Amino acid sequence: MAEILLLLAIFILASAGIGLWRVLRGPERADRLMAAQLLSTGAIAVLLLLDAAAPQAGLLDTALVLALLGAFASIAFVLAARQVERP
Amino acid sequence: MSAVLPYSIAAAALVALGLFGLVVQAAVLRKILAFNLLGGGVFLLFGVVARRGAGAGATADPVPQAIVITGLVVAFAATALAVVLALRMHQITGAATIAEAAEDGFPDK
Amino acid sequence: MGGLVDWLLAALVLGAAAWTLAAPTGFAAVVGFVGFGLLVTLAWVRLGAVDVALTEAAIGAGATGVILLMAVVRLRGGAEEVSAATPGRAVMVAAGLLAGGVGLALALAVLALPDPAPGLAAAAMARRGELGLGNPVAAVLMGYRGLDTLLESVVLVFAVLAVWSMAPDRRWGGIPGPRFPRQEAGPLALLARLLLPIGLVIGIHVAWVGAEAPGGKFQGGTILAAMWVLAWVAGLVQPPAIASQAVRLALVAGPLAFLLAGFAGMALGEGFLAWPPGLAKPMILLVEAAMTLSVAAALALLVAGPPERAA
Amino acid sequence: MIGALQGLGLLAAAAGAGFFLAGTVGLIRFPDTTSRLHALTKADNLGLGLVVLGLLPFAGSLGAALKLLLVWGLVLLAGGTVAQMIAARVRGTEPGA
Repeated sequence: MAEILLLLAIFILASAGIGLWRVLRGPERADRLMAAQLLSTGAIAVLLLLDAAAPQAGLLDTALVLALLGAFASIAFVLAARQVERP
Repeated sequence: MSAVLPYSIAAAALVALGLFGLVVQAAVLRKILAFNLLGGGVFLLFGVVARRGAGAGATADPVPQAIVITGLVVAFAATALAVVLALRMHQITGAATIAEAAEDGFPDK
Repeated sequence: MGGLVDWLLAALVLGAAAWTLAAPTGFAAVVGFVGFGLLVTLAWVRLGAVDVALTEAAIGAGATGVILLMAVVRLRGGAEEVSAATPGRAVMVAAGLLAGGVGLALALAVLALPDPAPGLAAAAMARRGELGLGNPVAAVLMGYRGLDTLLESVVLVFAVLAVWSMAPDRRWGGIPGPRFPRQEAGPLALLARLLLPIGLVIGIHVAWVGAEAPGGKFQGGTILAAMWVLAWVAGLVQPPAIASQAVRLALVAGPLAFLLAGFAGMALGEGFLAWPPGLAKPMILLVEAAMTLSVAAALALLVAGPPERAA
Repeated sequence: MIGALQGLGLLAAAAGAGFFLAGTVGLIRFPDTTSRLHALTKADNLGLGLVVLGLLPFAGSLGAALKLLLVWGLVLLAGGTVAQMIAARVRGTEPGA
């Protein structure tokens, strides 16, 4: 059982890794922000799978923190960009 | 349990990458990033040491862990200060690097 | 199977780091660095250091990304200047050799450590009960390495002072950072309304469980600071003027409580920062509560930056 | 009985992993930024949703199960917001822009 869960974690991590490479290349800044978004969701899924495979205190809280703050950098960027561009 | 070999190699390589970037890159922001990579490598080395010291019911030695936690917070404070310094320099001089300006107004090679 | 996870993760960490260095623009580099933080968080989990993973998730992947992305927007141009200041091939090769040598030496040193490695895990596990803490990392932070933690809390105060001192003289005492318009409708307004209360609860939860499970003042404080930043960028609150007494009190409450507890150790116990038996747990809880407030205040003020407009 | 539930859970989690892959394929194959954004958000939210659903039978306690659901809820909320903000930026329809 734990082996299958680990395998799924590897699968998601690898798929997020490949996607990361594609979006980091751009060309738009939006594409690059998607890279952060993709990896954040992937990392959360991996944490949940790791916890199911071998429960460890604090793993779910770490996933919770990533879920809470994962979008933060993107939001701060979009708002700061708007703020700078405004005449 | 997980082996530490991959992370030992990654940590040492991170220190090397960060050091290289710190020396070679010109833009201040990129230097700050490289410095953080270097720091990340050092912290991971602590992590490897902590993992190897696991025992007595602890999944990793708590002492290096505690030191890395304080280190992460201090590294954040240092990064925030460095970013503000870079922004202020950019505001006053318009420069994005710390290269010495030559006669022609451009930095030396 | 576990080994495959570790090799893949280590390779991805290095890939993200290489991208951060080689990225074509500053923005692309910073996004790469945010990804690096996320991957390192997973690496800490695999190394059995969930306390550190939680800190990295909050600070490395969260807060550092925010300040760097906000800075990228404001740092403009300079491509010509940067390429002129980039060293030539000879320097590159020399730096590469130097960095490679350092990396190689480190790798050899770490792999040459004796097996089983010497460590303080047994001592930390055995003595954490004396402080009434179940989490050995929290016990080390407050007990064995208490002086480090105290000094670190003071470092945060000095970092905020240093950031403030970057302001021009006429702005001293003013309000930090840019002003964000209030969002009345749209996705951000909804997010701020829903996320703020949930985030506050999670922040306090993470700070509170730190005594028994991974978590603590630094992680919880960072989440609280992030929630304040969200309220700020959504235009719900304005940063306070740095001359405000309340702000300064919040900033030093933690270090002050820590210092007082240290002196109480001299009066009641064996010396500075020696927690008196029996009183250890309640005193630590008080210090932790004050520290959570101060960490949150310090990180939020570090993100907001130096004062930019008059109060 | 528990075993059957966990088996179903594994199937759901595997389907979730499949959605992650679909999202990646979308990112690689789609020609423009907004379509890529579309691929990413759909795949991400559904993928993580199925993983969470699949892991519910493995949760050791009610608290852990609720935390799993909360994680998904937060990702939906934050991911949706960010997708909208990025899209508004790409299309130049930001408020005040």
